[in-house]
Amino acid sequence: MMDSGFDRRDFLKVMGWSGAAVALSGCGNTSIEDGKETVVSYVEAADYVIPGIGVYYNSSCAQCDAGCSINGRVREGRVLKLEGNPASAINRGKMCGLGQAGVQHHYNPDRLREPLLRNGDKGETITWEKAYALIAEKLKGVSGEEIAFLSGGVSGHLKVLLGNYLASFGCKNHFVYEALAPGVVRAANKKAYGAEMPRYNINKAKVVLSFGADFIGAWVSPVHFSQQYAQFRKGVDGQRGVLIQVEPKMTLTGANADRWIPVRPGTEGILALGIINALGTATGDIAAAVKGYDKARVSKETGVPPGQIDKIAAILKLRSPSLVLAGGAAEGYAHGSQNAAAINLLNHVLGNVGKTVEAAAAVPFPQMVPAKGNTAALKSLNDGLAAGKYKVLFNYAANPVFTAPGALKFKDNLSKAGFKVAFAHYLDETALQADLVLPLNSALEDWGTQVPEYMAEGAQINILQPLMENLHPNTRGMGDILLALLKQRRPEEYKNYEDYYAYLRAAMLQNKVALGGNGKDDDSFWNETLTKGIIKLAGTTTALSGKAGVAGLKLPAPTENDEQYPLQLIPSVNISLRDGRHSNQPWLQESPDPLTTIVWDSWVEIHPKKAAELGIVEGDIVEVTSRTGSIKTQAYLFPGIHPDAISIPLGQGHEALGRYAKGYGVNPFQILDAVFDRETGELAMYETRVKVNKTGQRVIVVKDESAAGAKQIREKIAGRVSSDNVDLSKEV
Amino acid sequence: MSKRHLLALFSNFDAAEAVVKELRDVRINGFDADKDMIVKSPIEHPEVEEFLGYKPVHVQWFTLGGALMGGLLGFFLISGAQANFYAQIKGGKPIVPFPPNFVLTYEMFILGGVFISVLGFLICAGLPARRSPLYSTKVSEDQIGILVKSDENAANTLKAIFAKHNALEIQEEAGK
Amino acid sequence: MKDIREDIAWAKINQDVLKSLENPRKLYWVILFVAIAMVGVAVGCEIYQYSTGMGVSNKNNSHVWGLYIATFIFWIGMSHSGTLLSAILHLMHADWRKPIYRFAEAMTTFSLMTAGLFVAVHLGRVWQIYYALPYPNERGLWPNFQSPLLWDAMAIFTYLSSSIVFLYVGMIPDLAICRDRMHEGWRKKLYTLLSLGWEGTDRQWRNFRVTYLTIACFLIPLAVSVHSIVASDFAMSQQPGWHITSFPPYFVAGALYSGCAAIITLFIILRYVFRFEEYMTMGILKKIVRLTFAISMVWTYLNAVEFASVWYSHDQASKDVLIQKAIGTYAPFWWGMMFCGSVVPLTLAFKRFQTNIPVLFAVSLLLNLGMWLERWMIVAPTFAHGIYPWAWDHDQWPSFVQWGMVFGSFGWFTLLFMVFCKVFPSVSMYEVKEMVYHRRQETKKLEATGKFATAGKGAH
Amino acid sequence: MSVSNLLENWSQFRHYHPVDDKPHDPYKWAMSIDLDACVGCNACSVACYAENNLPVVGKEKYAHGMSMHWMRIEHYWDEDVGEEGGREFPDQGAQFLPMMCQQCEAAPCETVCPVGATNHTADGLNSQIYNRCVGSRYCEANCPYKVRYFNWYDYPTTDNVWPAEMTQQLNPDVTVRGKGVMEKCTFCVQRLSAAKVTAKSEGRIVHDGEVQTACQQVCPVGAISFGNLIDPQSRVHKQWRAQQVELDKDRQAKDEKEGGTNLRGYRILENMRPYPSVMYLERVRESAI
Repeated sequence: MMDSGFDRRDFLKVMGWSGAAVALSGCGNTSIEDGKETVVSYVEAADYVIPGIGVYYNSSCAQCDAGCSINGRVREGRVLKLEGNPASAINRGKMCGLGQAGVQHHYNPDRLREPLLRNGDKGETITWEKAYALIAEKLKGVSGEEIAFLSGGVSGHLKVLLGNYLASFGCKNHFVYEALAPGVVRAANKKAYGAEMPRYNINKAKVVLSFGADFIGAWVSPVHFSQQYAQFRKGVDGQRGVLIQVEPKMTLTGANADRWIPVRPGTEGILALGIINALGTATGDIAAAVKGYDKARVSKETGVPPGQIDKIAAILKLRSPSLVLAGGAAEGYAHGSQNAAAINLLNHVLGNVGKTVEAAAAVPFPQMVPAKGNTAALKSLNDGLAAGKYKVLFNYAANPVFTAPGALKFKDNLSKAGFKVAFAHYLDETALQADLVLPLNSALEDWGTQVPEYMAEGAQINILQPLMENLHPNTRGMGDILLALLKQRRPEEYKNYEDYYAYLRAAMLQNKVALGGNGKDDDSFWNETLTKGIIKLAGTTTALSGKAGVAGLKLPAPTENDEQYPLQLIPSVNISLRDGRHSNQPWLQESPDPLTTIVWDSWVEIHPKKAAELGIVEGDIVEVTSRTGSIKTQAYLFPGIHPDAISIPLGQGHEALGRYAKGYGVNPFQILDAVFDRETGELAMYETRVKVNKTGQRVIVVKDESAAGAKQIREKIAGRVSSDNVDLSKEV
Repeated sequence: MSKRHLLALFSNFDAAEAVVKELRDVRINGFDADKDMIVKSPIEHPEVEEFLGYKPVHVQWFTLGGALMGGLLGFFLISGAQANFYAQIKGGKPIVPFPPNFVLTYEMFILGGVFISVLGFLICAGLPARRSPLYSTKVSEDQIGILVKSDENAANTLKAIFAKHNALEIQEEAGK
Repeated sequence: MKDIREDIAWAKINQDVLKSLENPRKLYWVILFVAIAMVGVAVGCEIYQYSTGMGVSNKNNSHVWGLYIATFIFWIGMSHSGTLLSAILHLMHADWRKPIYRFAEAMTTFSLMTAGLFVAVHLGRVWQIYYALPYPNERGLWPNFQSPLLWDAMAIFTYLSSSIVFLYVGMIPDLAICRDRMHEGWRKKLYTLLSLGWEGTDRQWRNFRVTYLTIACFLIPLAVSVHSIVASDFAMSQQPGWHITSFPPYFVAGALYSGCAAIITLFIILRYVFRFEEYMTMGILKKIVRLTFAISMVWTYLNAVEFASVWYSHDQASKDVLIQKAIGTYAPFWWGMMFCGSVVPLTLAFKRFQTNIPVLFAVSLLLNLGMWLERWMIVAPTFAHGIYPWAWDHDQWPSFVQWGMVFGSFGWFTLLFMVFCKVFPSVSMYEVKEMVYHRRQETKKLEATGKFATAGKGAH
Repeated sequence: MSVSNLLENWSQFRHYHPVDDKPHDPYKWAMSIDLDACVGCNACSVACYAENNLPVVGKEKYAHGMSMHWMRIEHYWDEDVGEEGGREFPDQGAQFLPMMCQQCEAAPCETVCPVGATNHTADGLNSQIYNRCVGSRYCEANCPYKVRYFNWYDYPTTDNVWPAEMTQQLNPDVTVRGKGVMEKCTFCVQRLSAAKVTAKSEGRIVHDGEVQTACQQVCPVGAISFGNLIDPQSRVHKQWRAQQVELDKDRQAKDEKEGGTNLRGYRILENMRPYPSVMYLERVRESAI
């Protein structure tokens, strides 16, 4: 009798949901009742619409540059949820919170819908034809040097088109600017390994010694690294991998380390050399170079106790192969390159190169590989603007007005540009300065190809395909726009391509063989490609030049105390907000920062000891002042930070962008000093020194953490056990 | 032969008691002290019962019945409801758990008891009642009334008795 | 000092009491108006909360209950005094209860009616409240009889209906008096209807006595069960500070306590407003005061027992809650409760205060405040400092909506009570007569045995 | 009908669950979460928002503790960090703990609901019936884990929770909850039932990996495994067995052993006897460094 009851319930449930589907379409603009939507007969529905059934399409995530492949759930022609595409070697069916929020980027109520032309300080809606005409007109008689194109990281066919477009003016001013790209590390890697981004095999390492590389949180390709991390923890035959994190401010990776070492800011390189010295395995000029770095000195300069250095050296010696990573916290100094070099040197000494640091495969189409760039590029653009060099400035997928270090005064210089065109999803800070703003499709509406900068096994090209019809009729894909603009310049070459899709298809089919479509007819190859969402290629691997050089390796002694600005400012990268381009996605705003659980706001992390000195308690509104400027926000006492440093997360403090971002928190970019790495000229993010004053106001910090302050009390809630007392090999 | 009512009012219980005694003793035909005599008093007064002689009260039986009925009804309503075809485990407890059902049964027991005894009261006390032919508002104030019913011819003897015990007032039904 | 003069004429009793039903004085109207205004406030709050959502009462996901539940318990508690006076004392033949039990019973009824409202106000979807009623329906769905909340509902329903019946049955003879004394008009009709043709015949009295006794017998265990069930709302849960064995008796004691305190308050008010000095005498007041004192000490003891047993146990969570009560956010209120509940009543131990009206009035109000705080201190601290540290909240302070409802509930109670006093005799006339009569008999006996020189002069 | 039913099935109605009850058959959904793998990245939480139509309540309401995250990531510092004589820095990192409804076998929340809106289902879930809920909030008051979330406001009609465009993202398989009802993690019951219906139509039971919860599916480190505890083939079953954690015990035999075992499986607040369906694996701390 009970069973029958249960069956009935299951049945009812199912009924329930299809009911729910109807019910809920009532609470939105899709309601048939209020006539906002025309009734579609499913008798002759498009083949991808199966009423009540979710169908899945492969595409690629464009929320960051990691290049994860996604698998979008579509129902009744609406994309509902993004899941990972298991076929991708990068994310293997997994995703991060940021990627998930892609749908909220797509459905965002604050997205631009119409082309806008500046009229005084208002934007007036114009047609695309008019917009194109306007661009053409503005470009008339403008030489290549007077045109600048600022963009975020672009790759694939979009990059090709962009290149061709600029080439059509003979313009060389393509500035690629990714605010948080690891520019210095790339350069250092190039020197040390001969590759900007080698493949790191975290999963093969027995010990990972990371100098501020937040590879779990926000560094390069977090989802991929997280998966490797999981294997690394399981280890081979139960020999669990050990993670040591060296950084002044605890990142998510640091929080998961077996040992988190709060090194004095900027002395990472010294510690690295100290460890080489302690290892005592180095020979020749390396040994000579590190001779000076004995434990006493290193310990004194870095603040790491000698015993700790011994332990690290010991375990590195004992467990091989290991892997040493240089990340954000190491590179963000005027001597960042030196730090990174020293750290990479450690990899050589430990013989990891070739084992855990391997050559990554590259796609055989150099014109498609991602264009990289960092603040150095922005700086030169900024100088150009200051000098009033540019008559026309294009801006795509970058928001420098928000992310440029305050000291550059970018906003002021921007106004010196003649005619500013912004291709944008939102009316963000930079778009607000533009004269012409062109609304873009979201990544879920658009066609495209993507080449990830960080390649996992083999090389791959990601396909972007629309998961649904355009949400707003008047947005266009960047590809289509570039094509249209190219048609203005070179009508002959491009007249056959009616739109970007046509171009893309043709371009791919041209290289069918190279893309592994040998022997397949065009349609089946194309359909297969779209179905898979990924093209895997053997790729070309250039072996790493495993030369360990100490030439020109000079590490400055740690900065002595600055009386006026006693503290080091660490602009930390929040795992979901990153450089702030996604701050208008409510899921990200409301997903708590893992370490402080603060939501919807900015905060200053101060070590309790320092806070006690300054008489600051949680919730005090403090003013953080640098040479460049000052910002006010709430204080949060955080044990995971070096007492001589404070940290403010990036990504908040928007003055535009949208309802979920505007007016929340503060933007630390604004107070960053213009200090640059001596070698690469990239921004030294961690070199800004500040002082902190109480303002007297106090607020209640909005966080998920309770009054108990993240302590376990009484009952065992989150259990932990020493590695001596477990036997992972027995585990399933 | 037609009957008529007499109502006599007395100032205190002693007088009333004397009258009642006498009415019992004297043999008047057409008047039966047990049936035809009603004593009305402003207060609930045990002595009245004493000199009127024992009369049984049955309310408590209603009470008993009501309580038991309520209890049983309660238990089976609840257990039955718990055991209907949507029966689902809650908190790992049995689907028909005793402690809660006991509590509710207990409440229903009392509820039944109270309500049915009131019902019993109304029935036994014959309420709501039609007003008797003779009534004096004095009764609800401070005087004791004795209402008798007798044949025409007995009336006078009764009046005499009332008068003898110096009744404050004697009402009689208009003759027919 | 006598509880009442033996020589009050019965007729005078009728007059005096019935006077309280005549056209009210200005003061009455003032109080009534104030009461209505207070109710207005509560209604406003409820409308706001109903239309906007429970959120406006400012509770949160770990702190889900607030003043509504606390005040609910408070009113339930208050209702116990009526039963105490009319049922328990009746069984014990303490006849000094007679002049005052009527309004006490009325208090019982009305405070229950007030408490009931809080159940509704507290619900997130009050419009679905009928889901909690056990009625046969085509969906075959029933409420969950395992839930203490449902026991509450059942107990309160039983208690309310029983005490209304009790109040009414006990009032029938008086209604008859009213019927006889009233001039034509709606009142006359009403009383005629309600008195069911009562004429005080021997048969009616006989059955009346037995019935009244039986109901009284039922009411006592009922009253006890009601508040121990309310206690089990908490004691049955697993939360620290709630899961305590001594809760049921503790709640009952608290209930009687707040009830008695409330009786003193109303006693004094009625005595003044209706000029009932003859009936609500100092002698009686003194007795209630002593009773209250005794109960206050019982309550204090049970309080101590609770703390002691928690302290003695190994349940660290409960200990922490206790500590938090004493030193945490709620400390002021908790200590306030201790002061009002255990220290203030000590004044009642002094003879000269036992009859000092102003002092008693102030004290009784303080005691009630203390008992209200007690209920709040039972509900809130456990949420603020429960088992799971991550969910410890940041001191939820009740919003004006919650306060408004609490405030209004007092208006609602007053309103009901004032109306009652004008429509029904708030002193039981026939029982006062009995009381006077019996006292007179006693003195007579004493004279007979020659112990007394003084002779209580008969009324007639 | 009910009373006759009562008498017929008397013995059935007198079982205590899970201790003297027959195990769920054929399904008992359970989970195990490896805290050594979990990095606290919040992806699961966001996935839950996406799958289950959770409202974003906004800063002000969040400040009032009205957040609706069915899955919350808790983090804990070691007890001695920052204490007198303790360590100055949390140099062994933090401990992350994904906490959601533990789907207790003997859930404290179930008994207290006045209208029976929350029940124990045949496949071992702690179900919540939104349209039956009257919002007494007794369940949350009695939940040891405080993982139930109440709709303090009518979120579908609240500004900027679901603007017109965003309603199109809502999952049609999941109802959007209105004002005044309690809600909580369901183990993605919509997915489970869909899978069960498919399986039934094919005359088999759901096999391991056929159905995933949203949080499990997204977890980059694969810390979460979910499945049918009865199915000997399922990973969850194997894990529970390997860790010697038994569903119907309030204290595990292994914990009684002298010197303990090399196993790290445990359940939170087990001693309160809710018999949770989620097993956690302790985080490991390297002793060599």
